[in-house]
Amino acid sequence: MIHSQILERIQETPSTVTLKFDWIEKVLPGQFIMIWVPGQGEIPMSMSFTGKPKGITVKAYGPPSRQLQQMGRGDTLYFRGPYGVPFTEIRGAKLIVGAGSGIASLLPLVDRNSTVMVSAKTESDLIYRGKINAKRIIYLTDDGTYGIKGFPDQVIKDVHPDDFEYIYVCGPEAMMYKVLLALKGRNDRAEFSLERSMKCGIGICDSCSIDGIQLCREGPVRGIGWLRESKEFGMTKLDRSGRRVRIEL
Amino acid sequence: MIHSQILERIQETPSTVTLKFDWIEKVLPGQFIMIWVPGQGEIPMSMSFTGKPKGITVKAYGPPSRQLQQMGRGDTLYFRGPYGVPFTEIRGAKLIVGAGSGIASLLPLVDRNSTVMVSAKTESDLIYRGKINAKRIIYLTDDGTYGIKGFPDQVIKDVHPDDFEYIYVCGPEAMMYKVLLALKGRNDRAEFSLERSMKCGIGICDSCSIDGIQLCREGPVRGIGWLRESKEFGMTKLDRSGRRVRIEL
Amino acid sequence: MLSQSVAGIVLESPLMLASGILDQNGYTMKRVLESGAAAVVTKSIGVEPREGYFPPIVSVFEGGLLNAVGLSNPGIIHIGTEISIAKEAGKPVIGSIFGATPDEFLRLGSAMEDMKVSGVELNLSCPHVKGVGAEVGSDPALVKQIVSTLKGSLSIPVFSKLSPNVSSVLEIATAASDSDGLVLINTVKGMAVDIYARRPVLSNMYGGLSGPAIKPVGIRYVYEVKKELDPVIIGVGGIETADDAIEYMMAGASAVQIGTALMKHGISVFSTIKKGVAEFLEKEGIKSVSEIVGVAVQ
Amino acid sequence: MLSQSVAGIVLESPLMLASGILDQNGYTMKRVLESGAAAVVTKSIGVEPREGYFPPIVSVFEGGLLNAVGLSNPGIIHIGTEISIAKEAGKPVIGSIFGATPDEFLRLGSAMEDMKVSGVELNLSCPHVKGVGAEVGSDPALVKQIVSTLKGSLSIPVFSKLSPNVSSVLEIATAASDSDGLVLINTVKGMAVDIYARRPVLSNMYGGLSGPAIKPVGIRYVYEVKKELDPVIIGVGGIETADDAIEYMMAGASAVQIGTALMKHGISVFSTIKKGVAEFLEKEGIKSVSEIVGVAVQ
Ligand SMILES: Cc1cc2nc3c(=O)[nH]c(=O)nc-3n(C[C@H](O)[C@H](O)[C@H](O)COP(=O)(O)OP(=O)(O)OC[C@H]3O[C@@H](n4cnc5c(N)ncnc54)[C@H](O)[C@@H]3O)c2cc1C
Ligand SMILES: Cc1cc2nc3c(=O)[nH]c(=O)nc-3n(C[C@H](O)[C@H](O)[C@H](O)COP(=O)(O)OP(=O)(O)OC[C@H]3O[C@@H](n4cnc5c(N)ncnc54)[C@H](O)[C@@H]3O)c2cc1C
Ligand SMILES: Cc1cc2nc3c(=O)[nH]c(=O)nc-3n(C[C@H](O)[C@H](O)[C@H](O)COP(=O)(O)O)c2cc1C
Ligand SMILES: Cc1cc2nc3c(=O)[nH]c(=O)nc-3n(C[C@H](O)[C@H](O)[C@H](O)COP(=O)(O)O)c2cc1C
Ligand code: FES
Ligand code: FES
Repeated sequence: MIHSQILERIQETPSTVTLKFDWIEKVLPGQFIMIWVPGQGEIPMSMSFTGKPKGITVKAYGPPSRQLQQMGRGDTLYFRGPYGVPFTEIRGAKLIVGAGSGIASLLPLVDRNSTVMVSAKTESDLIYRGKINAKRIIYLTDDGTYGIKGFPDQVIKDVHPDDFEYIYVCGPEAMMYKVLLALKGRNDRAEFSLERSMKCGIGICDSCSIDGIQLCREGPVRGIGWLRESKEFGMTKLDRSGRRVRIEL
Repeated sequence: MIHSQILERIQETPSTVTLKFDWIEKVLPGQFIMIWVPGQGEIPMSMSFTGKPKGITVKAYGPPSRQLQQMGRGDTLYFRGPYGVPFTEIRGAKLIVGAGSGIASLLPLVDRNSTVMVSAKTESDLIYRGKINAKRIIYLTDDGTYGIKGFPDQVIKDVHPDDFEYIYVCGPEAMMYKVLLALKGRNDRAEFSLERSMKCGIGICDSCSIDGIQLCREGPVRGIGWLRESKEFGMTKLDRSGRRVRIEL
Repeated sequence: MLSQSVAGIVLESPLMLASGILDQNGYTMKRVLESGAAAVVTKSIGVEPREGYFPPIVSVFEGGLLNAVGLSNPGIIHIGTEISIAKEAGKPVIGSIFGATPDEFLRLGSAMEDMKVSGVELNLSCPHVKGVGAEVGSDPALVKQIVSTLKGSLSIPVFSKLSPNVSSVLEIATAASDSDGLVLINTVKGMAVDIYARRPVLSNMYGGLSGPAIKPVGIRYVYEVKKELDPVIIGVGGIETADDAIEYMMAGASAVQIGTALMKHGISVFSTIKKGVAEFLEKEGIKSVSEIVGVAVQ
Repeated sequence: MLSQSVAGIVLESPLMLASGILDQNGYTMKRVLESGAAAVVTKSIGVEPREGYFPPIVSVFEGGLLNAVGLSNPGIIHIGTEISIAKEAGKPVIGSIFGATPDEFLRLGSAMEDMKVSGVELNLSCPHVKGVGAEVGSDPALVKQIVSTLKGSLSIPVFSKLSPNVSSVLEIATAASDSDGLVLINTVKGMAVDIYARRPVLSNMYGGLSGPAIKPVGIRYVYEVKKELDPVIIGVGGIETADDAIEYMMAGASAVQIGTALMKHGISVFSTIKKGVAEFLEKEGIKSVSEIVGVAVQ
């Protein structure tokens, strides 16, 4: 297990915190770590800062992520990684679509050639506000408290996705599935960062698998062409016991 | 275990055979291998040929070496290595003193700058006769059946050891001990290849130890200065059970 | 040349996927089969769904892996979906089951038979879940009863997977000798402590060791059981290369299972090993892989 | 900071040489002590001299070593010479002994005491010699009898070295609980087959696994025994680095022994690990190494 002390804690929203720490390892946008909160559990986290220092952005759900939120400067992070296949990085025009804490894994991709769509349930859930250094930023909230009222799949056509060399998407599976449908006709140059329960992170336990591939090894980033062929994406997944359940759209 | 097929078998004397085989590993003069004769045992053998092909020269004693002698072209050799610290190789004038099958480990050192003393009990035990390509070769036999009658320590002064930049010695311990004494006053630029029971070859079992060092790792080649300080060389050794016994001089 | 029949199950090669590794999701099992495995064994299935332990469930160390997944499984009534998907590959699927009593094993075995698996593998050896696994598997009388109950009722082959965490494997192997074959070995009990966090890494504290570290242990069990009792054996534990698979077979295994190697080598390990075994047989002039089974046993 | 007392034996650091590795020749033991080991344990000594098995007695594999030296030893009457030489280093020498009966152990233990060793270690666990070692060590009644016989007669500390090749370590540890300390673990039984020679590599067929491969097994035994019975424990098995030594101590070991690491790292491994442990303690602000003993046990 790698360990590193937290250098800085940034409260992004009431339920979301960024933790910065030193780690010399080279990490690419889209890769993740398995972060161990002793006594609480181990969870996958995308690297939201891949430069120096490194950082993760954590939303509070259950015990491990809630405990992470309690941590601050000087506390020790335990983790292993980096794991996973990164996004394909390009220099040209990018459309970046992040919903909820999904924007965390996309943040390291953002540059002056990027148009970024950030969505959240409500204004207070929008993370990195004012900190994203892009060509254009479009905010959306489900309830309209900030920016456009609506969901990314509903407004994506307005930014003319075909004008972008590459499109990157991360967020809840239902949202990503709908974006996939909205990008009808496009079969390449778009990548999605998927999410499944991840127990091992090393391609052994099968908990993160989709269509026979292990997201921890051959994901979490997958290309749009592959996703169109998927029998499980947007349809079913296995719960923590391995039981197949429907994905709510 | 490495395995390789025997390319050639050369009957050196009635009781000594050279086996040549291919092995890409780089091996230096003085290094040895642990050679496994399935069902018979595993024994240390110096590499008598370190170029291409490699070779060992085996004298028959017990079951493994007797079985090795039965082998010929196409049979498989099983071994591991190379092990041990090699001789220090120099370009200048060398005196090489090999007694019995001790000459085997010295053979790869021989060049046109070498004076070689080869001794054996009797004429028919002299190995590599007519095949050593040196500046000068001096043969000795205990019984005078060929060359000078006598032992290396008795005649070594006649070749003026001080004239040589380096001296290399290998043979029974009693002979080496007497050579050490004969080289009175010389405390460097002479190396001896020692022999102790070798069971593991990897510095674990202590069977090959002398004065705290393991010959399989930090030997079998040792410098004359170190040997002069030795409390065990020429004095005592442990038998196969670990019992300390005197060395017969 | 590579095809091999084990207790009547015809395998295109002796290489199977071990239970618990990439065999929970039907699509994964299907992909593993399509990538060169001759058969898969499902994750061990119990009567009820189990989430298993909270992560950390794995800890990688030099020479292998330590795991305490905790028998997470969807329960016997939900595994059918996955088995059907896996069976689309057209190769044998073996159902692994675990329980506490002969009755439980029988319920599970019968359900598996109904799902048309090619055989059942009794997990008598999981080292880190109380009341099932190794606790069952170290009680010779109970093992004997479980095996004879299943053999009396099922018509598909029954394999018993045994634990290496016992004083005498021969005693347990004898108790399980009514099986159509023995699967040797499950993981070796172990543990890892993080010295900075000052606590065991796995949430379950104890876990099971797998990977190259345990290969000599597996070889020993296969050899010893083959030599003394001569049953049909499926060897498992630390197989990463063709040489490893061949070593197990020479020690007495009719087929082998591969698990942890997928961590380092991915799913392609099956085709790599298959190729390697074929090359070995060719080079050594051996016509059928069945000829090497047990040749090292003296 | 590093000094540690184990059952009354004062050690300058918790690092000892394990029995059977570079401890047959007195000069070697002396050198090991002078190179940084705080104590050495002799090769296990029996009543009569034994040559041990014919080579091959070792086989290296990924993650460790397999050995079947076969308890080669000069017999109790000849080991005195070597112990005297070793003691010139002025540090504790512990005499390891093996036998088949309490009487044999007593004879050996008394002779060791006469040779002024600092303690005796009962080898109840060698996995590859018939009639002694693990065969003795897996019989709780016999273990109890041996330990109490020695405790009743000797005045130096008595350590019992236990086997990991058992179904229940707690049963044996309980039987040995009169000892001044338990040494955990001896090697794990294993085997290697050479696929070209088509036979087991070791002349004894079976051997004992050591090195990094067995570290998780050792950690588990130390932790489990510490947690359940809380005896003084000396940890051994796969220690190669300071982190490994610390891990054993946090799992419950008061001191550790190092063996196979000498193969990869040479005798300097003692000073390297000593330095590493000191650095760890300093960095973590821990005053004495004794403070970390068992801190991970929950
Ligand atoms: C590739 C990938 C990248 C991700 N990146 C991010 C990211 O950047 N930011 C982000 O906010 N989210 C991210 N997530 C989602 C994140 O991993 C989940 O939100 C998180 O796992 C939820 O954990 P939790 O703390 O909410 O606990 P829960 O959802 O309650 O449980 C998850 C884990 O918590 C532990 N646990 C729960 N209850 C207990 C208990 N009672 N005792 C002990 N352990 C317990 C277990 O380890 C369990 O596996 C990512 C997910 C994936 C797959
Ligand atoms: C560094 C080094 C280099 C050497 N180089 C050479 C060299 O180049 N040429 C050379 O001729 N000699 C060399 N020797 C000496 C050689 O190793 C010994 O002569 C050899 O070990 C003697 O073996 P043996 O066959 O005569 O058997 P023995 O002396 O009888 O026994 C030695 C080994 O044989 C086996 N063995 C013996 N009896 C049995 C049995 N009944 N069953 C099973 N196994 C048995 C065991 O493995 C035993 O360890 C070297 C020695 C050393 C230390
Ligand atoms: C993550 C993991 C989960 C496992 N789950 C099971 C299981 O559910 N049932 C079972 O019988 N064996 C299980 N095993 C044991 C393996 O099937 C196999 O016996 C062991 O890992 C040794 O083989 P390997 O070294 O090739 O992995 C599991 C092993 C691992 C690594
Ligand atoms: C070559 C070798 C010989 C051994 N001989 C003995 C022995 O005589 N007595 C004993 O109690 N343990 C013996 N052992 C076991 C070690 O003392 C130790 O318990 C084991 O090797 C695990 O530690 P390690 O991984 O640091 O080597 C031997 C181990 C090896 C590798
Ligand atoms: S998280 Fe276990 S296989 Fe991906
Ligand atoms: S032969 Fe074993 S230590 Fe050298």
